[in-house]
Amino acid sequence: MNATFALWAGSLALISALLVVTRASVVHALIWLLVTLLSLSASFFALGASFAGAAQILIYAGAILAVFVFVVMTVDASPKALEQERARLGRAWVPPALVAALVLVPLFAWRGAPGADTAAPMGAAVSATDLGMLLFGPWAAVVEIASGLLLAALMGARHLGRRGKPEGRG
Amino acid sequence: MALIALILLPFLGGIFALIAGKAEPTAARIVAVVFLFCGVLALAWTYQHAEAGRWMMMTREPWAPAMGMSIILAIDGLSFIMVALSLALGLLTVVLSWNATDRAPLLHATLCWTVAASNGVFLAFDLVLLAFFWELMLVPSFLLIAIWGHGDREAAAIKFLIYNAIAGLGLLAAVFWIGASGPTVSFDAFEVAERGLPPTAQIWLLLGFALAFMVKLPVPPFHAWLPDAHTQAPTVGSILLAGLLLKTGAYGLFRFPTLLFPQGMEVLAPYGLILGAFGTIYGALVACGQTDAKRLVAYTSVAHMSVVLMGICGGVHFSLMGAGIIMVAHAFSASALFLLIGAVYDRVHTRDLRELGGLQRSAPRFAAAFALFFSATLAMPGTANFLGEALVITGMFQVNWLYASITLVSLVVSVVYGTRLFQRIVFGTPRKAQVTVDLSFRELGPVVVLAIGTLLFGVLPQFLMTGLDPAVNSAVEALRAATP
Amino acid sequence: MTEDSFTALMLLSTALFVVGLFGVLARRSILIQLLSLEVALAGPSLAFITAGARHADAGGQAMFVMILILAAAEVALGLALYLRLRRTADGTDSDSLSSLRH
Amino acid sequence: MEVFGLVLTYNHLLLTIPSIALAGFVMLGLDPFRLRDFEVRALALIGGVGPLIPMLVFANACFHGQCTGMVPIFTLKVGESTVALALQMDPLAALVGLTVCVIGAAVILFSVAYMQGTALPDLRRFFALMHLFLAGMLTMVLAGDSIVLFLGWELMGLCSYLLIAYNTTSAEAIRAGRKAFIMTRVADAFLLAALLLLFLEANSVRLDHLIPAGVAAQDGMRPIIAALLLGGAIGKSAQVPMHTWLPSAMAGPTPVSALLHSATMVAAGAVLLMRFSPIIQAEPVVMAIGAGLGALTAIFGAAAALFQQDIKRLLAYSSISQIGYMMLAIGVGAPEAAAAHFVVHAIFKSLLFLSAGHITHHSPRGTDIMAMRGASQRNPLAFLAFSAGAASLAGLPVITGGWWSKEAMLGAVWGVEPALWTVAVLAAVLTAAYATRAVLIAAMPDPGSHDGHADHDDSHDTGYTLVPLAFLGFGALLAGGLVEPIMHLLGAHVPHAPLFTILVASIAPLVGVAIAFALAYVPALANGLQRARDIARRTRRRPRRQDKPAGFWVRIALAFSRGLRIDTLYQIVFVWPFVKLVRWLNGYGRGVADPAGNLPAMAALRLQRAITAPFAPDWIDRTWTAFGGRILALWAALRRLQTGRARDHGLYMAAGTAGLLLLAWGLTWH
Repeated sequence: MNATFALWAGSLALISALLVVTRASVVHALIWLLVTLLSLSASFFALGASFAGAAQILIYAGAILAVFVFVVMTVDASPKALEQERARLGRAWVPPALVAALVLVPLFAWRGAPGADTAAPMGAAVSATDLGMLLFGPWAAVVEIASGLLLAALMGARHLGRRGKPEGRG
Repeated sequence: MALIALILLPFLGGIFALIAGKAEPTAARIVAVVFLFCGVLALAWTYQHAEAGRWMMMTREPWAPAMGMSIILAIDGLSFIMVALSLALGLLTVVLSWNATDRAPLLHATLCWTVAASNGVFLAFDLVLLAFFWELMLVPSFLLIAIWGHGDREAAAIKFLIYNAIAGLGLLAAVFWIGASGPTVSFDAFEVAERGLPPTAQIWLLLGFALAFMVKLPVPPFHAWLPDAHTQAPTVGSILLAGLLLKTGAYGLFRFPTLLFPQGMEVLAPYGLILGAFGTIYGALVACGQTDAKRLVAYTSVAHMSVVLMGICGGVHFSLMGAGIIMVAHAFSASALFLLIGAVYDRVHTRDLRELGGLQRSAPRFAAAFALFFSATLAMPGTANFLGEALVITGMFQVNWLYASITLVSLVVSVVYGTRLFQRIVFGTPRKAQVTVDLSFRELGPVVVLAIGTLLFGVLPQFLMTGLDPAVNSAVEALRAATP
Repeated sequence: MTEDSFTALMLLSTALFVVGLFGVLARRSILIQLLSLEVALAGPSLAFITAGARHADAGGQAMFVMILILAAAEVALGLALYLRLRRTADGTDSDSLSSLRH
Repeated sequence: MEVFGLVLTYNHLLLTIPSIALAGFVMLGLDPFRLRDFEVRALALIGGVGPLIPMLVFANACFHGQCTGMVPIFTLKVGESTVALALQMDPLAALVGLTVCVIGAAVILFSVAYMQGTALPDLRRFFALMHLFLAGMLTMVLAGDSIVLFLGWELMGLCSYLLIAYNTTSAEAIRAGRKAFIMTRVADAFLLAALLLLFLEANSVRLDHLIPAGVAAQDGMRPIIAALLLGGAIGKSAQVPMHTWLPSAMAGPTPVSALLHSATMVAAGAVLLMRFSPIIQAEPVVMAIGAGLGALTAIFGAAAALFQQDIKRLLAYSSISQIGYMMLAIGVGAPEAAAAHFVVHAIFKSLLFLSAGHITHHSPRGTDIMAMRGASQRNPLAFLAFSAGAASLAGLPVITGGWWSKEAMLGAVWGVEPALWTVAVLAAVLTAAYATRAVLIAAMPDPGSHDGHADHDDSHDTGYTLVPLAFLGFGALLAGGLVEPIMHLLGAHVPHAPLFTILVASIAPLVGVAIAFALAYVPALANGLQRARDIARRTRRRPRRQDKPAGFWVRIALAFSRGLRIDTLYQIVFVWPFVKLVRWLNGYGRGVADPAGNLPAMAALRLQRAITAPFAPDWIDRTWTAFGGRILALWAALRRLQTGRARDHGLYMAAGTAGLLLLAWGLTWH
């Protein structure tokens, strides 16, 4: 339980996240995302959420990013394409930045609202057992729905990825 | 009940004519004639069973007691003459339009409804009922002009409606004020007359009543609807307008101001005289310059009805009697002139005095009829018109010499417009339009009836005078009692 | 865990989310938008974990698991769509896919 | 005998006198009777001569002192007053009525031949109107109450209009008829006012009540009534200043003129004044005005007649002048003398018209005075008749009727006002001059005549024409014997005028004859007349144009031949302003037609504007309108937001989220 470490690791995640969204090359962005996810998992471990940290590394950094890597391999990485991507990045980032800042303002500022939690922080670690008891106890329905979601995603991905004439307009 | 029948019979006649006309178009006219004739029989029954006293007959039926409304109908000599006139003119117009082809059943029904509504005005003594019939009367007339008229008929019909509907508001407002003014809500004219109204209120109420009546009369400057309405209306419409609608205004002025507002009448009568004197000369002068024959006759109507106004506002026995006689006489002579001009129009499709002419050579009967009614228009002795004018002038001599001399001047001017109308149509050679077909039998019948009426009442007016006498007397007495 | 560090972590998670959001909005390359989406999802995960740690509650981690599942499903569908779209349109430019306008 | 509550007596037969003529009118006037030419003429004769028979019976009784008096016919009740219609037969009615009947019969007898060759409908119309006219005059003469009197009076006005405009294709005739009708209508208005005022005084319409009531009227009513009566008479009798209609009225057929001028319409004014003479005589000022106007008319008419170029206009001015004499006599208080002159004048004037009409019938010159030339050869009988009439008109001493009646009048005038007498004698000189002038022209040989022409004209010398001419001719000469009986009958004692005046009055016509000869045969005068005639003919269409300065004599002749242009004066003073007024009221030029009728519409418009003006920039409406107008632009702008790009839509969603968050955050503020 080391909040300071968690903070540092989180800061690293934030910096690398900034790099993710500003890189021209997809490969670079992917690498920086990996950094983000890993530093986040470190942050999780520091916060005592070891199951989450582990899951972050295994599933996110491992499984999900692996899928990304497969796709990224098909991307055109020629200098010309990079140049185009850079040119696109250079323009029209102001409105999104403004909107993002606008979202940030209330989220940052909004503290101490009526009824806000004033209890003292405990900072206890949560074991995987507790998590398992919760997930397969009261949250069982949620887990079932989540599994349905995954199934739907699977079938959708299968359907979309199928070769053949695209349906609908295009 | 006979009085209700007098209103209901023509009304039902109209409805049944319409129904019959759906099945067989030619049946409508027969139905209309039968119902109107039944109305005449009801009138005769009324005459037979007349009671002695001020009113020949009176009917009171509850209608809406909570709102103080009831059906009060009364008939005296004046109303009797007016109702007789309306039934006669109704029959006459139906006969005239016997062979009409354009929506004939509706035409005959409309004629019947005009008669019914004006009968209602002539008989009603419940003020709400009066206002109801007063407004109702506009509808069939509006239809007559708007459907069967010539030229710019919609505009003329709407002008007619606007003038008279706005004027009717004055009547309506005054009626409701009267109804609300008493201890209990009551619109009974007799009750109101007996109760008496406050003198100041009488003036304003009389203004409201007089507005409605004077627009219908019409007196300048409220007359602008009449020439247009007459010009665009079909012949039967013109006859009913001149013979009936104008008379409802005169009847109203004759009857109600002295009955309900004698003190107000006392105050306002001098202004009425001024207005009448102005209208007499003005109508005659404008008539002198007309080129459309119907417009010319319409303006002569304005002049003659202004004389009626003078007679009524004069408030002496002679002038009131004269006004009553002019009402009848003018109904005959103006109707006849409209009939004749309409007949000319049917033949040559123009009423322009600059284009007509030479009737005397090609259609002598036409010319003779024109001569008779032209002389009636300019108050030739021997016609009822003269009697009326002479009595009004006599009364004016009692009231104020100035008005008498103005009426005399109007007699002179009447020759100017009368000869203009007459010689432009009858004399000379036709400039454009030659009438070659003389009056047909169907046209001649009404003309002869009207001629007999004009001459008979001109020579033997006793019937009229006896009939008018009670109304005239009570008006004179009411005014006398109101004089401080 | 102090109050300050908790607040700082929460702000951090917010910032992560907003950075991801910015990436989604600012970038035109579909793949990078998908990556930015992952970043944006990381923000809430951190917030849930932090809050779970603060209250010693397993719900935070449970929500993280849910976000994980959501991210997995989203990536699967997103990439499949990307591949599919690349057959008919320019995969590097999401702006070229504007047929919704018509 | 009682019919319809009406007790009929023998005296009700008085009704038959006008009724016969009226029946003639009805029979001829109503179309349904199909009549042939012969039947029309027969009916015309019956209707024209018929009234004479009962009239003779009643008049005969009256002349023998057994006048019928008032015959009430029926009564009307007007409120408290009773209106009793009646006829009466008194000496005046008998005298005038008989004259009217005789002249009417003679004229219609003459017309039956004169109107030969007229189309049947026109013939019927002519005789119908003549009958109505006759009936009107008889009604007026026999009237026993003011209503019947006015009925007859007005009927004459109407008939004169229709008869003068008998030739309905002639614009001139129509104009003349209308003029006559309008001007006499003015007189009618005066008379009507007088009668109604009398009615109010007497509370009765019976003349035997009216006249005493009028005489007894107080409060200054009597002068007004008398003046109104005089005004009515002046208008109807075409006296100065209301004489202009009569010369124009010559556009009618000759028999119409004969009837109109001699015994009926024009003389009706004089008859009216005779009838109401008690009221007039009670007012010296009105009398004096009447006498003055009469004298003025007499001399003016005579002077104008002397220079007329048209025989009918000459006779018209002669009528004006002669009635002026009657007015003069009435004005000096001798209505009996006026009545005598009325009878004599009726005879010779109808004779003059009929014979002149006979002579100039079918003449290519129309009724120009020169058309009379050669009459003595062509129509010797008619010429003789004309001469007899002219002699009577001139008042040749002793042998003519005109002299006797004129003498009676002049004698009465002398006794009242010698100045008026002088004027009257001068007028008599002029009268004789113009009468003689006409005869002299008729006696001249016709330069344009040739054989056969005369024969053609002689074909009209049938009994129909000659009987009336001969009868009237003898009458004109012998009527002098009637003067004294007439005056006795009417109850006047004949004044004995001084011998001096009789002598002067006898010499005056002779002087006039001499003047006429001078005018015809003294070259200077004759040439002047000829010159004036030429100018008048040349400038008839445009009377203002005077091409050459002419001598004094020519100018006088010209001025009088045009009636001193009083007509033009009236045109300027009365007609044009009236026409201008009517045109203005009817919106000729720039104006608005029927200005008073537009008042309510204008007022309504003004009111509407006044009420709506404050709301005229309707801001609410404008806002909505502007909003409506902006919607398109807004829509275009919003439409541009719809790019269809996921990025942009995500942006909007994010912005919305930010907004919502900001809102939620803001709501937490206190």
